[in-house]
Amino acid sequence: MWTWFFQLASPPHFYRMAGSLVPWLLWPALLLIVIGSWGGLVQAPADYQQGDGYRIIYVHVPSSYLSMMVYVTMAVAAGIGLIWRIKLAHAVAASCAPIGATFTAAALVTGMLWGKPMWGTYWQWEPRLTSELILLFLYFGYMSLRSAFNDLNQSDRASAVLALAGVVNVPIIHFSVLWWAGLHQGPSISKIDAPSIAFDMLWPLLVMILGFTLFFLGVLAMRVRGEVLEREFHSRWAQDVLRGASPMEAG
Amino acid sequence: MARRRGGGFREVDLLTGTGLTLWRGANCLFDALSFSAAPGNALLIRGPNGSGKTTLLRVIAGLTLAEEGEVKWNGTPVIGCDNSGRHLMTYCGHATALKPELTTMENLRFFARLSGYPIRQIGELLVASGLAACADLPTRVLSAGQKRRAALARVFMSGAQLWLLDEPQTNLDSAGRQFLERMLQEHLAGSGTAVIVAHQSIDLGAAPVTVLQMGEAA
Amino acid sequence: MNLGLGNLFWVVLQRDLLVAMRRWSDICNPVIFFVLVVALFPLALNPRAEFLRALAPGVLWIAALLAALLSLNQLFRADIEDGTMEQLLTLPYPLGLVILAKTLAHWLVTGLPVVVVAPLLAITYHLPADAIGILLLSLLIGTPTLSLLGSIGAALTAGLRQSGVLLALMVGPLMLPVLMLGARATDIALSGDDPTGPLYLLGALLALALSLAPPAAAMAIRISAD
Amino acid sequence: MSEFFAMGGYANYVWPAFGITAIVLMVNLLAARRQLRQTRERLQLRLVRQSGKRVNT
Repeated sequence: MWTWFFQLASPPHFYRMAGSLVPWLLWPALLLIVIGSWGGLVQAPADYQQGDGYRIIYVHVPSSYLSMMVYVTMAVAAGIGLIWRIKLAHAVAASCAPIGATFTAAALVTGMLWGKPMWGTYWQWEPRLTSELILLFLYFGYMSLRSAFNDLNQSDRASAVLALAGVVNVPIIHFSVLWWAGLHQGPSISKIDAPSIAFDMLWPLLVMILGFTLFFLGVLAMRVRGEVLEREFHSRWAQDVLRGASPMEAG
Repeated sequence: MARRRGGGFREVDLLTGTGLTLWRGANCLFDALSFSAAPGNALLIRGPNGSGKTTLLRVIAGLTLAEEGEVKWNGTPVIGCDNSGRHLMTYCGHATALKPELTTMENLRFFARLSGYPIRQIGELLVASGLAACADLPTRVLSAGQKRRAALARVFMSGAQLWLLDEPQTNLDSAGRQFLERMLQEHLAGSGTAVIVAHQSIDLGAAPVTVLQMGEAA
Repeated sequence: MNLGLGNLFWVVLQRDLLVAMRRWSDICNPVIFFVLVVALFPLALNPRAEFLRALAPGVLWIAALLAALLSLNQLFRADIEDGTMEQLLTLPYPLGLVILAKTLAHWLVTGLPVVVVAPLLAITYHLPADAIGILLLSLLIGTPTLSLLGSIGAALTAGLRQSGVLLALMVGPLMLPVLMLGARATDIALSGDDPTGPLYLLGALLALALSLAPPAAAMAIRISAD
Repeated sequence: MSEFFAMGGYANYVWPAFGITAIVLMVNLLAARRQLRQTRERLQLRLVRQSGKRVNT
């Protein structure tokens, strides 16, 4: 178990493995997203209250799920990097941020598009959208802190502290937003993930979530390769890769 | 010179650095660097600008993390206390750690409290370092050399066994340099250890000196 | 150790307060800024009493948050620049305690004046007396939390040249729960209901920040001073 | 078929939502590829510039 772990965490091994893994993640992701979209747009019946408008959840829910999941992944990776001083973990954290930010933006926009027919307005200060908005700011703060440092090592460690502070705050923000919104009795999106949702409606959603997750992992693997290369620049294997003299170069 | 508290240090106190490696971006500052300094010895770090002298000193002080390797004092971390409660190490960098708003006396009193130096003796120390006239002036108005002297007085107050000095002669006049050298000689004679980054020559009396040459000869 | 931990805390606190006393502008600027922001709203919006009264909790809390954000930039900057931080970092004492002492000193100098002035400004917003009491209480519990959260951000950006906006961008979202709870507690009191719920939650956040923020800021300052 | 595209009157919301998500997916993919390629090119350039200096094994 541990030898496997250390082998995985060794940068040259990871670089090679991630390279060969990318197509195995991205093609199934594409397939699942296509199937899920077909299921969501064509197969699933219209909702008796919201008509066809509810179909937006097939892109909104996976995006919003990824926006949270990526932030937690980022914070866990950052924590590992900070405590055990593993460069690969820092590379993962650095790669997560731009991906997570784009999915947060997607969740916001699709949420607004869902809100217009439901509430008659694009924006409601309801807990989900508000939480997503704050999450977007957390990503922005993380990314601008990263770019403020000249030294990559310092940037890694400083942003890791911020990611950890952020992840401790995410549940606090979430619950205080819920509490705050409860006072105003605003409308909520949460009705649609009630457990009574019909199977015809549910399976495309699950397929989409799986597809989005694989997509995230694939894109993450691509980004981490670049970040690892940068952090390992002064090692022999990285320079061999850069010279094109290494059999590691797969894709 | 003001009297140092307590006696000499133990004979076995040994500073060691092993396998220190540090990269700054694409530049290798040092690679698998090792050294040791015995009590009563001075380690002089020399080398051209940008060869990592200051960084090495900061690594020894624990201010900068080396990517590999470690610095130990008798096998324990360098930041700590000895049996009698004195701090093991004191660091004196380019910055003097003086608050411009406070007087020289107030500045030194703060560090005296932190290291347990008797407050009553600060006056004596100010006389020895030639700062008696500045005691009640805010350090804002002090000259660079006077600030350096105050920083050196702080080093003395720490009572630490290991002194890490980064170009301590900067801005000092000849009297200031004599103060520094006297202080160092006394420290080394009492089995203290000093690691000094120095460009100019420095008279350490009879103390054995090891030179650590950094960077390729330019 | 020559120095007990309580003594260490006291020595650092005393020195920081002494330095602050010699720099009056550092003490005055945040509170003047606070008053200015609060004064802007009636001028820009509408000075009708009932309108201002409804606005008061939010405006006063936002102004307090902005004043805190503005002043935080200076929390560790001078210490990093003049080398004091190097000395504090090489001491064999728990750094979190030193950071806590410095943060407390900073709050006493910048946060407490804001809390003290807030009731006076609340009067100009025609807030009733019992709501002012709750406002005062919520600020008293909430602004230290803001300072503690801010100390993490200030520690992270202390070594950077220009960090004002960056600091606000990083720390602002983390401060939102305090803002929501504090403003809402006052709001609830204004409408005649019982605000103890949000006040307890504010207290819980303060306790959490007290225990987690100093070590995080200590970690951050080590990185910044590197 | 046109009934499908009409989305029961919600076409103005459903299709933009799917379209924007598709764009986000594409942008992620392209940005990741670009980042990897650019990093490689930049590092290769750095390698050429400092060739002759020692390498950490």
